[in-house]
Amino acid sequence: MDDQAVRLGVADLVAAYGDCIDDDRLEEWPDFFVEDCRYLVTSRESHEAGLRHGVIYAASRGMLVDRITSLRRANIFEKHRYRHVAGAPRILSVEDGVAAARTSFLAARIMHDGETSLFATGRYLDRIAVSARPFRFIERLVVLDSQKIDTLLVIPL
Amino acid sequence: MDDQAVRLGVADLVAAYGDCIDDDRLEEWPDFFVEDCRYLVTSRESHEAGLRHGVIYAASRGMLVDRITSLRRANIFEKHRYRHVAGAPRILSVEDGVAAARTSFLAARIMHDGETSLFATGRYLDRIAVSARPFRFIERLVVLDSQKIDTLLVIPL
Amino acid sequence: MDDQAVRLGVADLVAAYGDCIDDDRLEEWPDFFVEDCRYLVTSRESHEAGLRHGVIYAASRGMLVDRITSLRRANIFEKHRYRHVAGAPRILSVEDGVAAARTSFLAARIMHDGETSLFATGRYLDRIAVSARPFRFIERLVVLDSQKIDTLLVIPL
Amino acid sequence: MSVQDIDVDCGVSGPSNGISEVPFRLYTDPEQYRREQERIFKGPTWSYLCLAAELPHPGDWVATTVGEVAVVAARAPDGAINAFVNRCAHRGNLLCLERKGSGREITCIYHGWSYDLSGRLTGVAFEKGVKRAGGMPPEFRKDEHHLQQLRVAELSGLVFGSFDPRAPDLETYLGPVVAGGVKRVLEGRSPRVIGRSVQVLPNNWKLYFENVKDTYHASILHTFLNIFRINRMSQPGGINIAENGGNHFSFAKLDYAAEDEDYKHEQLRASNEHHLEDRSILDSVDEYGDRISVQILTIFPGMVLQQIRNAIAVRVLRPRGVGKSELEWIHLGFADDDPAMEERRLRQGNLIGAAGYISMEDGCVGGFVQRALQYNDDEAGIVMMGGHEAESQTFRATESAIRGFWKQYRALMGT
Amino acid sequence: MSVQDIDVDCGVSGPSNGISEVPFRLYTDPEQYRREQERIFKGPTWSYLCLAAELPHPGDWVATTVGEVAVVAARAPDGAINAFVNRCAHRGNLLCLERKGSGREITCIYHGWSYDLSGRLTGVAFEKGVKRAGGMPPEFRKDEHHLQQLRVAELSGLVFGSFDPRAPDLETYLGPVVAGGVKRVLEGRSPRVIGRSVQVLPNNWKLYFENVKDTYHASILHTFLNIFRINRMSQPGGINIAENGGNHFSFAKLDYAAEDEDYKHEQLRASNEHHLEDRSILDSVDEYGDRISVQILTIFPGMVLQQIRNAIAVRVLRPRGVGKSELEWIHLGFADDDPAMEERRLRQGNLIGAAGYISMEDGCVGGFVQRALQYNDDEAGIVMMGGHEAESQTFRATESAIRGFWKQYRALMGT
Amino acid sequence: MSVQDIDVDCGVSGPSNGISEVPFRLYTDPEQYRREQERIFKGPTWSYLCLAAELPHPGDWVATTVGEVAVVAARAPDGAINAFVNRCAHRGNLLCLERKGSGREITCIYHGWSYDLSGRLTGVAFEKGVKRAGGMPPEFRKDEHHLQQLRVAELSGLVFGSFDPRAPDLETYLGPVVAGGVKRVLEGRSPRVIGRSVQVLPNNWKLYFENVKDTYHASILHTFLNIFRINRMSQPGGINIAENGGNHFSFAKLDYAAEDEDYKHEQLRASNEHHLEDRSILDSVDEYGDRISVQILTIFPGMVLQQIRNAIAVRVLRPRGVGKSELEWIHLGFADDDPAMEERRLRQGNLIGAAGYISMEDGCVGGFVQRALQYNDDEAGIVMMGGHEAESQTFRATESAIRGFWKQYRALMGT
Ligand code: FES
Ligand code: FES
Ligand code: FES
Ligand SMILES: [Fe+3]
Ligand SMILES: [Fe+3]
Ligand SMILES: [Fe+3]
Repeated sequence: MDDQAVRLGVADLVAAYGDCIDDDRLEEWPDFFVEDCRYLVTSRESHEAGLRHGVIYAASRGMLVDRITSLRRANIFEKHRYRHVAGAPRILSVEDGVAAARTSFLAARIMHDGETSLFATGRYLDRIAVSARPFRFIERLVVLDSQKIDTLLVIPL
Repeated sequence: MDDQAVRLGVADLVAAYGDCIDDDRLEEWPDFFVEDCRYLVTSRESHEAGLRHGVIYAASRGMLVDRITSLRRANIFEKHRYRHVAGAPRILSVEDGVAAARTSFLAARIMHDGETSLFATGRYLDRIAVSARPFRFIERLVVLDSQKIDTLLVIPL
Repeated sequence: MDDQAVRLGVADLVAAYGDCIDDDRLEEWPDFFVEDCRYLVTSRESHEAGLRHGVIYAASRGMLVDRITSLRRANIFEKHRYRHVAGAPRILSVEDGVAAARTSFLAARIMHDGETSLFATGRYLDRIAVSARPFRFIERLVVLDSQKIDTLLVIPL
Repeated sequence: MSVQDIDVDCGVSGPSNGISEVPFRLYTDPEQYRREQERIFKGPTWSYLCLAAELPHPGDWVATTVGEVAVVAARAPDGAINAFVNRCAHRGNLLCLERKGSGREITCIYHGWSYDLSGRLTGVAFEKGVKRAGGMPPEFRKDEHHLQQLRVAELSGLVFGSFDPRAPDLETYLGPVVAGGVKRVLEGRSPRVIGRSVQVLPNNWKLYFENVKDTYHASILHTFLNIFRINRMSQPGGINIAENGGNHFSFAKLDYAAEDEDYKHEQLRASNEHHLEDRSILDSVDEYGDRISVQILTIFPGMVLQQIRNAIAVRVLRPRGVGKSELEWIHLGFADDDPAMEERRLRQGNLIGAAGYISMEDGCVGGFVQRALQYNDDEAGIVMMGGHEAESQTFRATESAIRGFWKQYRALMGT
Repeated sequence: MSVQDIDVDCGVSGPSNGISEVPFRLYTDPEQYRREQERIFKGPTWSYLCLAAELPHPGDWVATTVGEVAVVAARAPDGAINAFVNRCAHRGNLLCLERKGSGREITCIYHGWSYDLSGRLTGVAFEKGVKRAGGMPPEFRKDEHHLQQLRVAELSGLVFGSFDPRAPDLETYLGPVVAGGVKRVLEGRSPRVIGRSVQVLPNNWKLYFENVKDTYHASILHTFLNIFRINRMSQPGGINIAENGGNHFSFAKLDYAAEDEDYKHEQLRASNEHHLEDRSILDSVDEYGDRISVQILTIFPGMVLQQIRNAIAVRVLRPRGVGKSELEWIHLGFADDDPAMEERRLRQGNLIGAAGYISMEDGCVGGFVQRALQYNDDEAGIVMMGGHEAESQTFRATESAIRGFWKQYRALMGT
Repeated sequence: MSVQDIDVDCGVSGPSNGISEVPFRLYTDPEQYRREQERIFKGPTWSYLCLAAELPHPGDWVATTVGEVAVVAARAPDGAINAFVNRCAHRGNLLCLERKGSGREITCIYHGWSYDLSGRLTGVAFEKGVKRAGGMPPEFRKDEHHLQQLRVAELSGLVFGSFDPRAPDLETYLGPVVAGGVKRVLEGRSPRVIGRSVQVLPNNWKLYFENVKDTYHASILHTFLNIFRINRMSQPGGINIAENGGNHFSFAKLDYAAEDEDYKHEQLRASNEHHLEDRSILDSVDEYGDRISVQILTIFPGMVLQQIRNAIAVRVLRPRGVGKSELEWIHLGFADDDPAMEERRLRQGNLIGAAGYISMEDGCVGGFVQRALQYNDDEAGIVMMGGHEAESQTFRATESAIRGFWKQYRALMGT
């Protein structure tokens, strides 16, 4: 697949991912990942210090599915949504059908009563399978700029 | 027009639209729409509930022109500007020269004294005439994530 | 270089510039500029009023290097980082190997304790040398929407 | 202006001359604000809760606030609407976390205490302990821990609540004239919510409520109608103020036919620079057959019922701290609207709300006042247009309705 | 509920019946909050400062807060750990600007005054002036301007500080049972920080600290374990409360083998819709060989030591204004963890923290209470589950540990 | 430090020993802040309003604040500059909504009351009602409702205002020495604004104003000049303090020629790692022919006039709540600047402002102090460098000018 196609495909993937979450189509969210994937949410401070314990750690797509099942069935919280706004993804390398990419993003959080705040900022560090369509995340490392999380984190970022 | 051309053209249209507003070149704003257009600003809550009454409803380019005339001549408010920051537009379909697209965005509001706040977040749901240049909006539905509007909404989003 | 290549190259340059700063790789920052460059940070109000005195004014790459040396060796401040989120750059013109472009952006500021705020919004007005790789800024005018700066400005925008 | 004698810690004393001088500190003093919660919003007044139409079936509930206090309005199995404080009797948790819902009972998420739809405590998890260990002590009685109830009254499909047994019944409270104004707009019709939004106001709640009663500012602050030379014909109208002072409505008539005439001539004057490209936002019909094109009605302390041509809306004003308020716009249509009327209401919707051509200024002007009073509030504003009393008047160059507000305000605040 | 007699300007008086009624205003009154800083956080209590492991070498320091007060904990050349107020004796500048650092001395950025690692003022720039001009007056004595010191005590690698000489020594303060609970988890092991994050809580600090002591809510608010039918087998356990009331731990045992059995059968029931796709977040070992799978321990006023299976964490609760708190999660591993144990702790980490399956609700429920009390706080919550005393109990359908909190709280606040 | 006797509700009592101890609570107490608005900013002091050059023509006005109070400075038809409160006499609306403007009169947007450029009420919409109905009552007199005026005085193109008739005339207030310092920089020249920005300071206003008077911190907090080994030659200089204590200037001389010499040698030392790649930010000329390269002048309570080489600026300090301030930087050039001088001022501009090499630290250090005092403010800072008095001195290792600030502060606050 040529550079241009990878570039556009990754851009589409990153945008579609944000829309999926922001639309509350969370049951579709695990499908953005390959079966044997890793999804982590951590802070820049921990990431740079080599501390591996973040706030969310999924080592399989099953764990992503469980996140959503728990969100829908078990966990109790006030209704809210995010709005992801991301910059242009940068392709850092493409090797053996795997693209490494990074994207700066922010997520605003909108509570059910309309209260809006800047909930999170950070960067996505991605490893993406690009040898076949649809592109899927092999690893998505969400490095938040802040170690602070307001109230709770239940909807994935 | 090929996919790539539509993609780039829509991206340019969305970016130019934001700059037009943020630069206070509001007299040019109606020209981003076809004559027989629709422009609506509403909230996600109303949109999902099927409530058609939003905060701005224009059913013709004339109504867009009137918005700007009123803003310039009639309405009284404190000077302010927006800064639009939008993600990459996603083309959902292209049929019969009409592209359906969606774009996540946020708008910061900067008052004349410099006070800055996160004024609005949401998504643009667009239907765009792409069979001829320049691309123009047939319909631009601005779905705000929040039902709350601070103070007033006079400059279009 | 064809339009498409310039478009992509400028998008890469703008994204890489933001990542360089947000990653605290500030020693690399001056390399985004040609030797005989101009870098200014000012406010929309001053810019539109034709007031030339902004908050940062560099008229050579040496002055950019000095900014970083002073930041690293001389100035005292609380550790913090930015997160740049920029919209799509718009190419306004390409003449004699120089592209004129503009980009809307925001920068969140994240203090070392995680406190996050919307620090700055504005637009980049760029003149970029595109006749050779890597693309470099001949002039980068950072026009902030607000004349207010919280606490201090030491990390470049 | 006479400087007021003010005690920051004990709220604000009354103006020196009755109701036509308003000490600025009434808008800035936190202690005064706290007292208003007790004496006005929890006092002998009626606050809008919801539309009866929002509670069609037993079990339906709506969570709202009376002043700053979270309350729930719910329809019980017997069809009656009840209202009670949205705060669990156990540790004070918020019971209903969404704006609306439905269910046989209301269960607290924290420890599972459950209440029926009249706020009666019906269940306490582990009340008897687990395997006879633990549980509530023997002297504990569920019926001593019901949620605080509000009185509820309904008029023309609007549901009101009151914390205070001393409040007169709703229609007496409104007075016959204002009650009539409500019925004129809503009685015997089936309202449907066609839109809803919230405008955040950077000012004390009173500044907005006064504004709605302020006929003086209409043609001066809102220049849209003049600039575009809309209904310049003389408009007979007037202001009706209830006995208590706090409730009122102002109205104006319009010669709809004359306006259409006028519109036609408008077409010929293409030269005129300030004309509307698309006048459809004004296409309106005499919905009530009485040529009243504008009726703005207020119910103390926080509700507005608006009819502007065919744009019908309930506005709910909610205090949110001494210098902030929220104004909810509930746009109404009716079950018998045909598509043309639906479209008409939507287009006229451009006139009102946070982006309304003739209302947006009211969203910012209160904030301008609030700002001007920051650390500069030891004087008083004057409200003498049209005299010093608060009686109904047939002319609109008056601040009579604002004096009416202060008449009731002072009676309740005891200042 | 009995209405409380409350004086806004003078804090909140005590509940009418001892420790099983809690006036809501205790969570909302700014003056009460200010007093808590003086009487509790600066009073005869012990606050967590850091891990000894964070100060491996002389010169290492960590900046933290005790209540709202900025303090520094540092290891002196003699190896002792000192703590002192992080505020320069000259003009009050914050001395240490980062969370941690190291150096021979601490120098103020503003005018260069320097302090040794016990907070003693050792240098004053230009003390003698420049060329004999200026400088400090002759009567100035550096040793009258040392930084205020805190007492420091260490237990099982946890470092605590106290402003008040009247505080009993740490182990006496904790009491033998709670001290034993700390040692069980940490004594003789070498903890390593494997992760750190901060959860911002939109509520008064007490609401969270009560929540951790609240065994009543566990199975009701946190439904994850029930929904996914995890360890449904009866869990022997109990609550141990220290003499002073403020320190405690609750615990429960688990039949690890039975759970594995259960897990196997789980596989057969693929039909079951609420099963976990990946149960590895639960793979756990009986790390302490006593089958205690959960031990939640609190040290008044702001520390929690948690063992949930193999997820070990210290939680530090920091008040940040009357309606806001910060909860720092310090996730621990140990030097002898093998890769399997490391991975186990990471996966179990999904259970706890701001995104934890069985803890996230605690991040929002306090805010719900806080909101419900806004301008509606003149009543009291009740804490009578399991009686009116604050003694240790073998059952969990009790609020005994919460009463313990109020026992110590009232003793310190003198109400 | 001696603990201060402080009454939160009644502001802060004075330090125990005159002006060389500063109770920390002076920076944190909201009531103290409210009093400062009355006694200092509205008291017998002079506050900077604008440059006379900003009001070239009759009708020109500038909206600003004195303390927190919104005021307007305007040039009347007779050429005189007036100042008055920016708050409508009717209901208190903010009259001027932009930073500057021009017009024959000032009309309130709310109800159209109009004022002339001296703040006199000249028009009341519908004063006589409409068609003889409504309008203001007969006893209403426009001339009883003029806007509160400020006294106005001008010095070297700087315009000042005062609320208090007791304030001495401006030059007496400044004192001959400080007045001379102003004239040295501005008299007989035609200043032009070449840039403007606002730096938001996370601290009480006094912390910044003290900072400007604090010669002690200069070489310690701001290390730029030392690190890059700029003007290391001894700099004769000193501090001049006005009789009242609140106004002052400090200055230092520079051997411009020697610096150029020094610069040349700098070139040879390419090895030196800390050298400037581009020294053009330092290219400066002895603009005033007196070899004074730095003159920092303060006018109590909130103005700074700065000459640093050829970087000339007025700084206006505005309190914005007890823990926040805004600092406006107004960068000046002069009508006779040639292009080289214009460029010089722009390049030297890198030294100052929110991003200034030798000023940025002043933007954060006040916030560090403010933070260190949160809930830890019952002690006092000491200001004894150079003694206990507030007299002018020829050396800079002193806090004399800060003591001067407290001398005037205490005189005005009556503590
Ligand atoms: S707070 Fe509602 S059940 Fe405990
Ligand atoms: S404040 Fe620390 S040395 Fe002056
Ligand atoms: S407030 Fe100014 S005219 Fe009414
Ligand atoms: Fe209005
Ligand atoms: Fe819990
Ligand atoms: Fe300084």
